Amino acid sequence: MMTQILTVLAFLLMALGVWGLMSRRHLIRIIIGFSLLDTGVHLLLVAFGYRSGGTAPILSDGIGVSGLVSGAVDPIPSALVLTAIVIGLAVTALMLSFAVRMYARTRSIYIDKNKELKW
Amino acid sequence: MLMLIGSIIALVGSAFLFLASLGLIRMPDVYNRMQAGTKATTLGSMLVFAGFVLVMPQSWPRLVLLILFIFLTNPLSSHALARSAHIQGVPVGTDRDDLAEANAGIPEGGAQ
Amino acid sequence: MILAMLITFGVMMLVAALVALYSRDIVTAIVASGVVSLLASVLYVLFGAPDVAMTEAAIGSALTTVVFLFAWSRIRSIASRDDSTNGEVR
Amino acid sequence: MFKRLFSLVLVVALAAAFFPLFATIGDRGDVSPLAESYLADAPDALGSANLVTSVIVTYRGLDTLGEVTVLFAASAGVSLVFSRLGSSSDGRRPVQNHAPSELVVTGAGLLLPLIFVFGVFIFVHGHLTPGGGFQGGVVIASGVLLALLAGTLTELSHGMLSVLEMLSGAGYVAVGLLGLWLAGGFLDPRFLPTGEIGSLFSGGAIPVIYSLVGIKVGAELSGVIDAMRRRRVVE
Repeated sequence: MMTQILTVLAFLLMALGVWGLMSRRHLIRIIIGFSLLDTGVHLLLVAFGYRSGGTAPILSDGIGVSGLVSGAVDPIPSALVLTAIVIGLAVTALMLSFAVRMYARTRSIYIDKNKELKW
Repeated sequence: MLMLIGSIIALVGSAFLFLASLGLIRMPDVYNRMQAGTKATTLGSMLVFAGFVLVMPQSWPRLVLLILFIFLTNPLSSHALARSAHIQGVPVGTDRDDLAEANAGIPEGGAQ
Repeated sequence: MILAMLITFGVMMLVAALVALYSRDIVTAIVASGVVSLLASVLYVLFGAPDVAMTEAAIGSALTTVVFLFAWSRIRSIASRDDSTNGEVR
Repeated sequence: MFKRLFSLVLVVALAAAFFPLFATIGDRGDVSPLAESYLADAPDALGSANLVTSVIVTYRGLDTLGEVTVLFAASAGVSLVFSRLGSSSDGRRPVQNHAPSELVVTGAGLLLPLIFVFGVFIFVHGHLTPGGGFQGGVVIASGVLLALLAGTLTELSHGMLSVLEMLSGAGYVAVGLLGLWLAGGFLDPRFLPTGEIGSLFSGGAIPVIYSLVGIKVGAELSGVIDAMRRRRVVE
């Protein structure tokens, strides 16, 4: 049940992100849509790694190795998502810097006013 | 016994947190809300952590550090937020505006 | 209990995402997208990934918001440097 | 109008692509066989309590190396894009400038050492508790941001940043090569004693690698923040 709800939530966030990416015209909002899409994908990956009632994959005194094998969540999606979040920040910063540059050049923040690359 | 006292302290702290959230809704302007959301949450979360110290005595150093951190950061960040809101020109809902009066005496650009 | 928390936070996330896409003011939108990340970090804790939650809370809701605000303030400073107001920002 | 319709179609297509997922995914009681073998073997083999750290640093270590490189490329790109922008038209009219108040300056002076110590704590304890190089690096970058905002640090030395980054990146590769030479393979941390699970000096070279990652990430993100920050115009 929990996994399904998180999957649906992740899908809705991704859909909102794609919708924002496609339908908004303000550059900053487009980048916000991209970061929503990012968050949705991360939630989806975490949902794949979940097992019902799972604990964090960290060995402590209470849980031995056998407890980990029988009750901990999958550590691989966590690791992938962790690196993906950091990359997401770097990509967002790069996109924002291009947005600032584009504004400095075309003096318009709306993407449909920029006709340079239009076909 | 220690557990009971700790729980009561944590409960009082959460009551303060509740009052803070109530103030966040009910207060008239930005500065009043910010004050409600800072003073009451600082005391509230410090009380909650103090209660946790009594409930879980073995992890007291971390909790004391947390209390210290909240004590340092919460008023500071709220001060910076309120000041920048004032600089940005968010209207003050009450009659008095002491910061504007204090800045009025200082020539432009020298305002600290 | 956990299910109720999950649903509450999920609905809050969706509302914040809608605010981020449709609010009038850009700063509101930026803060709302930070709120989405913050709520996502709570969900990561519920789903047994505290490492990811820490990263998301530190990066997604703090540094990303700051980077967005820096970029927006630069755009506004470019706009205010223009003498005429043909540089449109809203 | 056409564009709106097209985006709607795209979202619907996304939903259609997702539909099999909704139908098949459910609550599972088990994890994949690979994860199960990690969960069973990793604590004894590596001596690190946090399995996410083991996966990031060891099993997917090459991935992390590439990822840090991508971060470096993005950081360099941001600096490059802004380096042209800053000097071309700045300084015509000074931006109205409010110095940080005395409370902020004093409080930042008190808090900054604590924040940096906290960041170092997070990445040194990455193999024992949640946290690690990425989180610690981000905390350090936030400390740098606070220092920049409070005026404790007016100019970030880019030479120092690049030296830090270069040294930590080279150290990362060097530790990986040491693993290749002394232990099982590239980035194998077992050339140092694995120690006892739960103590600070355990996990072989995992704390070393993660500290290097932390320093590198901290330097890179500080560079990004410093490049994106609007320069205060000084007359």
